[in-house]
Amino acid sequence: MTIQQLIFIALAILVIGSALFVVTTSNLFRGALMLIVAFFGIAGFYVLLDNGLFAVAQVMIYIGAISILIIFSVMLTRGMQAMIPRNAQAGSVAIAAGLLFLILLLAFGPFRLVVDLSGVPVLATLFRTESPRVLGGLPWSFANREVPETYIADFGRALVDLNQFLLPFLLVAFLVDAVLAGAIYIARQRKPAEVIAEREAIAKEEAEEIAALQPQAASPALPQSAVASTAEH
Amino acid sequence: MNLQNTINGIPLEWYLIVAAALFSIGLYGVLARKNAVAMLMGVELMLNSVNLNLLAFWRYLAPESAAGLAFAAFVFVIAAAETAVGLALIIAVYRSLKSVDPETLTQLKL
Amino acid sequence: MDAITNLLKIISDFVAELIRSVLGFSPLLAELVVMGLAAVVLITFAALSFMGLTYVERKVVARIQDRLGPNQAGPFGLLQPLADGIKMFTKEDTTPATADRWVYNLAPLVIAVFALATYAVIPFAPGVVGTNLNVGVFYVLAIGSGSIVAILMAGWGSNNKYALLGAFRTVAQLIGYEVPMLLNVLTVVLVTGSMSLIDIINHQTLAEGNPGIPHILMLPLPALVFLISGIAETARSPFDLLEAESEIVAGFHTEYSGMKFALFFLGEYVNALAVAFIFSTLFLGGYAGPILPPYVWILLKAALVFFVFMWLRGTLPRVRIDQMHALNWKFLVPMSTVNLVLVMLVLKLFPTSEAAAQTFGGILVTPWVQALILLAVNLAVLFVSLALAARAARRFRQAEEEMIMRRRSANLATARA
Amino acid sequence: MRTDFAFVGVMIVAAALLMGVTLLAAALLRPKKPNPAKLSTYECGMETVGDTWVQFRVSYYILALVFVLFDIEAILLFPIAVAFNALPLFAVLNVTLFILVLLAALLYAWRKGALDWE
Repeated sequence: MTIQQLIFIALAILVIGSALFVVTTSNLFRGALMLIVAFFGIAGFYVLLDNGLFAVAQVMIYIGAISILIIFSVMLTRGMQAMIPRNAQAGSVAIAAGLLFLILLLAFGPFRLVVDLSGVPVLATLFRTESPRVLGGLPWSFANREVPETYIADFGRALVDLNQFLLPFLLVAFLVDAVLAGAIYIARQRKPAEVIAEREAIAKEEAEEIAALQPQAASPALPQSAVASTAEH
Repeated sequence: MNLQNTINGIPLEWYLIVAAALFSIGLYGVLARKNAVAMLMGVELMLNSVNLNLLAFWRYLAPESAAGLAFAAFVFVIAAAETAVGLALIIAVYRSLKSVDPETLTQLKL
Repeated sequence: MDAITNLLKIISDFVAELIRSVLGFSPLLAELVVMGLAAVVLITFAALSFMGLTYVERKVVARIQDRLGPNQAGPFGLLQPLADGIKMFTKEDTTPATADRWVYNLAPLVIAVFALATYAVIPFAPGVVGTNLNVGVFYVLAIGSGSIVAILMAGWGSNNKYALLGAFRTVAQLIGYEVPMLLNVLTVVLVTGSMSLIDIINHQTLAEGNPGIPHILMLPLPALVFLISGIAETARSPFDLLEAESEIVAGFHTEYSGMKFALFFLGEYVNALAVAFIFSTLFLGGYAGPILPPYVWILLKAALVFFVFMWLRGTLPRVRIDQMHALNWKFLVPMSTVNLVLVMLVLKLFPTSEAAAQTFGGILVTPWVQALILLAVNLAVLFVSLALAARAARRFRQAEEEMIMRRRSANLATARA
Repeated sequence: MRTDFAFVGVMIVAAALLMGVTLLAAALLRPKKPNPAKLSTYECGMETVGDTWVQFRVSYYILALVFVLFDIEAILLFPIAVAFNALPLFAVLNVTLFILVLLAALLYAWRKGALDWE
C-alpha cells in the first residue's frame, strides 16, 4: 500500500461521508458546510491526478464562489428551520440510487472481473469480459505517460485555438452575460409599489381576457374573483 | 492488480467508483429532498462526480491532450451558471410563495 | 559572503541532511519530517511576526496620532504582546447558549489555518520556499476564499443578528475586492508568462538577457489597485467596516472572546502580512536586490509595504459602505479590465523577442522600451479614469445641490402659503 | 508524479494541529464559570426578539453573482495568460472580445442598479 493509496482512501471516505451528510441532514447550513468539505476532498483528488491547476480552480470556483452563493441563498430563504429532509418518494429513490451505483460498480469496478455477466443476454454487450478494458463495446488504452510540464500553457493555447475550443470559449462569455442579466432580473428586489402595480396590471388584463371570452354570459362576479385570486399570490 | 495501468499505485477504477458513488448520492439528493436549495446541492455533487471522471480519464488515457481539461473547465462554467440562475429562481419563488418546497410550486405564474 | 547570502538555504539543507543521514529514516519518511519541520518553522514565523506586528502597529499609529502607545509592560512597552498573549490564554471563554456549537467553535480554527496556508508558497530566498507551485499566485488567490467561508461560519454560528449582519457585510466586501485583485494579478502573469512566484521574481531579477525591471515601474496601476484591494481583502482601515462599532457592534466576531478571538486576530494580521509579502514578490522584485542578502531584501520590502498599511490606517478616515462598493465595482474593476486589455495589446504589438516578432508581427523593441510603453499606457488609463470619476462625482454633487435648492424653494412656498 | 502540492497538505495539517493545540491549551488554562446571563447572546442587554436567523436583502446575492462572473473569467484567463507569449494576434483579439463581452455584463448590472448600495 503506497502513501498515495492511503491518501486516496482517506479522501474517498471524506468525500463520500460528507456527501452523504449533505443529502441527509435537516440543517441546511451545516449541509452547505459539508458540501464545501466534499469539494475540498475532490480538489485533493485532482492533486492526486497531477492537476494542480484544477485543484486550485476547484477551490476558487466551488468553495470561493458557488458555495458562497449557496450559503447566501440558504440564509435568504430561511428554509432550514424545522426542515423536513426527505419527501414522500425518498425510500424508492434511495433504492433506485443504490441500484444505479451497483450497476456502475459492476460496469467499472473490480467486481466486474468477479461476477461474470457475459452470459446474461442483454447485459453481455455492456459488460464484456474478454477484454478487461471495454466499456459499451469501446476499448480504451492507457497512456502510461507523465503529465507534460507545460500542461497549463497547452490548455491555454487550446482554449483560444480556432481548431479546438475557441468557439465554446467565446460562447462562455455570452452565456455568462445571459446568466447575469437573467439572474439579476429574476432576483432583484422590486419596490412594493412596483409589485402592486404589476399585479394590478396582470389582474386587469386577465379580467379583460375573461370578459372578452364570454361577452354574453359575463357575470360580474367572475372578473372580480379573478382579480382577487391573482392579487393574493 | 495490474500495476502497469496504475498511476501512483491507484488504478483508474478507484476514481470511477468514487465518482459513481458521488453521482448516486447526488441523484438521491436531487430526487429525495424537500428543499429546492438542497436539491441544487445534489446537482453540484453530480457535476463534481462528472468532473472527477473527466479528469481521471484525462490523466490515465490522454495527459497530453487539452480536451479533458477544456471539458472540465466548461463544466465549471456551466455549474456556476446553473447555480446562479437556479438560486435566483429559488429566491424569487421564496419571495412570492414563502416556501422553497418544489411541491408547492403548482402554477406557472407567480 | 556566500555563506551569509545563502544562510537560510544552508541551514535548511543541513537540517534535511541531518535527518536523512544521522537519524537513518527512510527517504520518504525523512522527506515528510523535513516538510513538517519546515511547516512548523513557517507557522512559528507567522505567529511571532503577528505578535511583533501588533506592538509595532500600535506604536506607529500612536506616533502618527501624536500619542505614546503601549509603554507600561517592560521597556518601551516591549512586553505588551506577551501580556496580551497571557491575557488571551487565561481569559474566560463563553459560548452563547443558543449558538450552533460546532460551527461556532470551528470558525476561528478555519480562518487561522487558511491564513497560514498562504505561507506555503512565499519565497524568502533562492531555494528557500515552502513549495514552488506552478500555479503559485492562483493558489494564493484561491486559498483566500477559505476565510470567506470561516467568516460566514462565525456569523451564522454565533446566532446573533449583529454577527450575522457583520458577516454578510464583510463577505460582500471580500468577494467584491477579490475581483480587482484577480484582474491585476492576471496582468502580472501576462507580463511574466508564468504563475510561479519564483518565475515572477526571476523576471524582475537582473540577469543575462534580462534587464530586471521591477514590475511596479512597468505596471504602476496594477500595483496601486492590488495594494488597495489587498487592504480591503484583509479588512484593514480605511476598509474596516466590520469594526464600525456604532453600526454593527464588532462585526462577525462579536460573540468571540479569549483564544478564539485571538485566532481571528491572528488570521487578520497573518493575512495582511501575506499580502505585503505577495505585493513585494509581484511588484517589487521579491528577494532580488543588490549587496544585501536576499532574505533581508524580502523582509525589508514586506516591512515597507506593511508600513504603508499602518500609515494609511493612521491617516485615512473610514469609508462608507456604499462608497466602498462604488469604489470597487464602478472604478477599480472597469479600470483594471480596460488596463488588462490594453496591456495585452501592447505586449502583442511590441514584442521583445525576435522569434515572437517574426512569427506574429509587431514592432521589435527592447525590454526597456516595452516597459516605458506599458508605463505610459498604465498612467494614461489611470488619469483618464480619474478624470471620468471626477466628472461623474461633480455631476452627482450638482444634481444633489439642485435637488436641495428645489426642496428649499418648495418649503418656502408652502411656508408662505 | 508531482509532489509540489505535498507541502501544502503538510502545511494545512500542521497549522490545524498547532492552532488546535493552542485552543485546547487555552481551554485548560482559562477559568470556566458560566451563568445564564453570560451565556446569553450579546444584544446590548436586550433579549433577541423573533428569530435571529433573519432574512437578508437580496443585493448581497446579486453582488455575489457579479463576483462569480469574474471568477469564471479567471479560471479561463489564467491559463491563457501563461500561454500568452505563444499566442497569435488573432487569438489575442478573441481574448479581448471575451473580456469586453464580460465588461458589457458588468455595465448591464451597473445600469440595472445592481451595484448600488442603498
